[in-house]
Amino acid sequence: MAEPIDVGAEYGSAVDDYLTRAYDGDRCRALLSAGGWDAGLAAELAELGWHGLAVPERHGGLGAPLSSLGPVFTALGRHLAVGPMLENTLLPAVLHPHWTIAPALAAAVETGVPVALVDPGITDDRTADVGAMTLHDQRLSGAVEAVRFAGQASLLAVVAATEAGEVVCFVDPTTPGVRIDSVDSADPATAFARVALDDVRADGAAPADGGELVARIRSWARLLIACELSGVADHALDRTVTYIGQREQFGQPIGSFQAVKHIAADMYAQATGLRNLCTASLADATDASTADLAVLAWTAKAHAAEVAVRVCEDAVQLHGGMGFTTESDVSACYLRTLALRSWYGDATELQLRIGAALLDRV
Amino acid sequence: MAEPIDVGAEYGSAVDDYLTRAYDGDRCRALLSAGGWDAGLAAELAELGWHGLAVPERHGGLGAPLSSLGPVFTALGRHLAVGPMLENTLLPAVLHPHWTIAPALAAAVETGVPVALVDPGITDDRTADVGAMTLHDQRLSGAVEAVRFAGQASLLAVVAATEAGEVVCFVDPTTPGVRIDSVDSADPATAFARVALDDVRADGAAPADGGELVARIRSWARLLIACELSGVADHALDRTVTYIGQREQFGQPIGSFQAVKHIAADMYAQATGLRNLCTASLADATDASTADLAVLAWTAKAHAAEVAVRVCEDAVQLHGGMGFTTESDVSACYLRTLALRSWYGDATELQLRIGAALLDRV
Amino acid sequence: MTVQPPSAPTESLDAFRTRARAWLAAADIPEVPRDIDSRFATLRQWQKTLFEAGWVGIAWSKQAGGQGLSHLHHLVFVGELARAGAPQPIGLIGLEVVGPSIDRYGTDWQRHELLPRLLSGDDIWCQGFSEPNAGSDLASLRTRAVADGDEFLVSGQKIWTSWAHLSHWCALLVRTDTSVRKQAGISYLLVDMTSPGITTRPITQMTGDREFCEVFFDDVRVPRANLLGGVNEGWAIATHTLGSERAGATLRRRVECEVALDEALDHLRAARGSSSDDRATAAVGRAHVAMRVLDAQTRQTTARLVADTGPTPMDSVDKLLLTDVEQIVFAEIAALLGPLRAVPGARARGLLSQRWAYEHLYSRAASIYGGSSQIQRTIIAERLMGLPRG
Amino acid sequence: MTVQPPSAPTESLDAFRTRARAWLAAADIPEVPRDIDSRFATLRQWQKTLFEAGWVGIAWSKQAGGQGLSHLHHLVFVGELARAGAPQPIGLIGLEVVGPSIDRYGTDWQRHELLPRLLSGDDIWCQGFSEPNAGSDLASLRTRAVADGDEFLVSGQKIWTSWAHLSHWCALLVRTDTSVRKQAGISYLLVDMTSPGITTRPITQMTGDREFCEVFFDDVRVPRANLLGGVNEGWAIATHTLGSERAGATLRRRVECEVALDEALDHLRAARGSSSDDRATAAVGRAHVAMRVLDAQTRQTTARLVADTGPTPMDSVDKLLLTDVEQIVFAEIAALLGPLRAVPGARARGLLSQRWAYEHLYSRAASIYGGSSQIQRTIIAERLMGLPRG
Repeated sequence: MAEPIDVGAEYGSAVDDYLTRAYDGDRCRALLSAGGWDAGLAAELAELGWHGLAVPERHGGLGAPLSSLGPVFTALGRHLAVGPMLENTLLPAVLHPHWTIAPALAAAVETGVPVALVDPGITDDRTADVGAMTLHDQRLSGAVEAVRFAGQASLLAVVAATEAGEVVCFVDPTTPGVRIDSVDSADPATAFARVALDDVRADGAAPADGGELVARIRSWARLLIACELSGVADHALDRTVTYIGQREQFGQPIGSFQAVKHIAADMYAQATGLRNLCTASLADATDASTADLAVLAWTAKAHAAEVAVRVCEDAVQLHGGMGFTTESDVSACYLRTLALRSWYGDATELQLRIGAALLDRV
Repeated sequence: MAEPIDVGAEYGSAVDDYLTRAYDGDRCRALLSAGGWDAGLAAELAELGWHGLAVPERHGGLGAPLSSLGPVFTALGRHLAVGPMLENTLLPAVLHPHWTIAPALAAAVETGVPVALVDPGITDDRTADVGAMTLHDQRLSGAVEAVRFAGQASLLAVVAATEAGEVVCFVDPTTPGVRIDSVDSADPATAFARVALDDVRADGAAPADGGELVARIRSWARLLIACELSGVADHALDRTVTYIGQREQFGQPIGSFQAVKHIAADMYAQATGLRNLCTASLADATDASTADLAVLAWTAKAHAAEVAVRVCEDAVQLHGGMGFTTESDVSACYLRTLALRSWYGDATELQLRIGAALLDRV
Repeated sequence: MTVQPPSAPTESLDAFRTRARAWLAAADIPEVPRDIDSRFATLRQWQKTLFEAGWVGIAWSKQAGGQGLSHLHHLVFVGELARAGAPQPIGLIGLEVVGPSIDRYGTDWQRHELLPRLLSGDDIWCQGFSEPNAGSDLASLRTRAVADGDEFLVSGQKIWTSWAHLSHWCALLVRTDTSVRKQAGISYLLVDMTSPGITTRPITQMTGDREFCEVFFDDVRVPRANLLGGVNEGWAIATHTLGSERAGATLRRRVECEVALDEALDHLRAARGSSSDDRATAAVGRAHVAMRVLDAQTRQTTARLVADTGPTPMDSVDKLLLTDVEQIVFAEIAALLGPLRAVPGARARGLLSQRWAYEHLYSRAASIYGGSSQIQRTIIAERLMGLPRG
Repeated sequence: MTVQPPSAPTESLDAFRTRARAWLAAADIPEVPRDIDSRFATLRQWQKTLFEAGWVGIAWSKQAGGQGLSHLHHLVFVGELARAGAPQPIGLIGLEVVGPSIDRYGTDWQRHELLPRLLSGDDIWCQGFSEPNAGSDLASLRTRAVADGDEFLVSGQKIWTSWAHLSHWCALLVRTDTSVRKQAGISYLLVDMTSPGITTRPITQMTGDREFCEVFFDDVRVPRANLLGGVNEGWAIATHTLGSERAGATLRRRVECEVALDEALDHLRAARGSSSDDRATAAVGRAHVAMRVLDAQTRQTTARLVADTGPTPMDSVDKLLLTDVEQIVFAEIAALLGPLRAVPGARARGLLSQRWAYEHLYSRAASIYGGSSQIQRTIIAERLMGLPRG
């Protein structure tokens, strides 16, 4: 059992403080209905240096471990922050050996213009619906239906299948044969596009370490999304506690009714359990093997998907009709949660992977 | 949509009245801890003529439709009745074309000495654990780990696999090569045995209509068990309403606490929904094709398995420590429910069958 | 399309169904636009079409302008509309809540003046019952009406009033006496929405819908002739009608859910091809079980409606089970969208993302509107189970 | 087996674990009989063996007869016992509830007379707190003690007293003042179970266990020297100790669940062979997620125990999550028994039916004992979330 250290808590508080000051309220609400992308905010966060947290010092970053991004994502979730934070913090940090062939990775850190991850592996379940991408003779072909921030990206990091497994390749979005179509989004904090590549030349990673690298990106994406979901659940919980303490029915605050109290107490317990799971998973992730990291990440993401949805549903319920309108924060929390729930797998999908991994061990 | 007729309600009330008078209380409690079988009770119920309800009039029965057994099983569940009612009512009624080759079917109706159904098909899930039975050249071989009332039976109705599908055969339990070992039971209302057949000559049904007959037996077993579970859930609910109306904590009946009230109200709604589902399923079952009957039965059993367990768990919870002892009826309800839940499939198993049947339809 | 003669009152359900099906097969069923103003206009026109063909007010008496058939005939038509993929008439509040109240409690003038246009869709009605500070505790409403000669002067605020900004009339509950028990001081006014002093503000739901509104009343003058029933009799009128309407609403929603699930099954079957998909299989199994529970439960509802038992606490059991079922069904289907739920235009397993995400979100409101699940549980515990009031 | 010398107080956790593991590997770990009398005798002997080897009272001070190590050392040993398949010492009520109270609030005589035999297992203690009419409302207890010279005369009834019929001593809460607030009139007596007037009746649980008893007190004479703390100070003592013990109990239960799940996994792996079994796979996935949640949660519990924060309402969050987790884990595993659950001696998927049915049933009690889930939710809502008292 790893010691319960609170990785990156300091970074988390800094992000929390900044967003409380500069983002909460009208700005947040405006951006949540603006399509999930705001160039101004992206540039502003880059300016603050947040994207360099886990980038090695030799590349001008702070060299913190990836796990220190966890509390940052929890804070982002708690403030319902809009934009490509996963793309701007995780990808540059994980892909730093490839900065020379893909300078846009460095630029993302500096400018906030994202690198989009074109990954058909956002689910293992009915992958045919999501699309496929293949690499032959250094040329990429295929399409992915849902790519976060591809319409805004200066670079595509493409996960493609080869005969030797999956690899990450880089593609300049202006290359001929690349087609990026922005599509509507049901996630108030994310912009999406469809990306199709038609025999496009790829720059990129050697297939040798490809599988390892792809697994690492996906595992960390799962861990950070779990943290973000934990933050969203916290936010929904906070708003609910405030609301039921004030809102009166039958002459008393609804939070004094036992049935309401018990629903709220379950939300509290569940949100606390998720927060602690995220903290523990981050602590254990740092030294974990690729296989162990995968199980840790599946576990955290599976639980986050389930708990955040449940907490948000209770939050909406306890807000009554108001919770169902866009005028309450909890509705945005719920929409955000529903979008993130299945991104890189929901509970049902990931539990099967966990079970299979555990039952195969001897 | 079939009309909401209350099939066999009269029979159900008669059984209900009799058991209230002659069975409830000490006798019920004593039998629930006596291994699930009581020769006296079996003979007594036979004497009352209940087993002949759905037996054709030409065989001395009342010739009522099988669906009229539904309310009878609901009443049996409501009184936690012990013994081989499924064996003594359903099998003689369904297998009446074979009464001549298996006179014990008629005897079961008269005496209450049961015909045991040796069926490896009590689950489709990991059937290897349950056992298997095959028929070659009219000879049976195999074993089934859990057979209700085989230790008490005067006849075994064996479901066996042939190359042409499944058939029902009859075996006299005293035939050489038949081995019946009584085993412990976790079901307070049922006795179990392990049955092994070693190259035993079978009397029995022609393979031609075998599959149809086996499907019919299993479907009706599922429907009647669903009804019985509905009755058990009703009983657990009744006891709980009484208990929480009387039991005081903090100076008032616990049923006046909103959190308790809301749990109880959910139990009420769920038990009501299950009762209505059973009634509707019985009404629809009478004229249904074999395929439709199967889906009806899977559906009723799947829901009954889930609802009865949930209602009993809430009943135990609202009884506090007392619900966890054998001194409360709700603990017997729960144990009975847990035993019946997976008999011929629990919700998880049956939902998959339902889904597959629906998705295969064109 | 020609107006059909109203059928004989003894028309059998089967004959009625056949006639409805034939009419719908030939009808020009409108596409429902997303834009709210065009949607309203289209649906209002559709109500007019239905009315002219004799399909509105099916269970209303002929005297009141209806078809004089039974509730079962009405339900058959609701089902046929849903199965034909046709929208329900938009004036449901008028047809199922306000109209029956006017018919039962109204003056001759009110009935003759208001009901024909309510049926035809010329007048669309909205319902001004809920208030921001009186959610589940409806009777604590504060919108006040003060008698002033032949008029009432109305001031206050309503919420969750659907289509208020486009409606012609509003059924409004107001407080006319503050000195008595809260239920005893409420009156029921029929308010012309063009009266000076009324402003409306649509509220956006998380589904994207904008038909619910806040309505502000600022010294609005309402003629005394527009009082329904007597002064301070509004609560009894409102609860009677709300109760009666519940069974119909449950049955309508059942049909909608059934039709939607059938449609999802069609998409899943078409997309599945020959490959196995255990997740979809299990989801369909769970959804089917839930739907059968609702089917079974609503047979009792129908029986009560036919027997005209009036509102009973069993309605709360219906509501709780209906809520359960629709939340299970649409959660199961929507979960099959996987990550493509985030992209409304995508299809997963043949299911169009935005369609099923919408149904799922909408189902979440079921445990809130029309009396929250918490309220229903209290009613069941106290009125059906006899548990002591807390 | 020789008694090992007590280790230095600074022994590292790793060294301690190594020493414990080595001792356990060589120890003669008893089979636990099903018969309740033999079970008690066997487990009592096992406590004596553990005590003599220096493994009892690990975190107790040396003055009190313990090993003077930390709570973490104690937890390590709890874990090693579980992993070795060895039972915990039977005198847990004495070691974790009564002993610490005597150590803190007792007279010299009480400490010297009672603690050594409590540690060694010579005396097994039971806890007489709950009463039939005071479940969740523990403070409303009615068992009365009336001073009579140098003695108290005790009459009343207790329930859920584990091993009462075989125990030597009972920690008894009694009412000594009926004129004050219910919590303020309670005293804590140390009662010799051989005193005349005590009768016990075991209650059978649905698991088949019979270690819980009803205990009847009929004018039982208890010397005044057996009063723990002052008259009417019993509530404070009891709640302090109950609170402190909770964290330890949570951590012990976590280890038990973990070990059980690992064992189930071993059986499933062995039985599965090469065939796929999606149902078992999904169940294992769900159980693993739940267990990781508990692991993460109890890291906080451990931190609080090390920091010696004392009882906090966070214990209620632990309790609720622990309950959730054990109910999920054992429900998932037990569901894999299928119809063979009804036959205790059968194996399904390699899992012995009676073993996993027992674990599942036992997990259902988790939401009842030690403060029901309903009580925990009220504590969380009022004391952690600041919601108004109802």
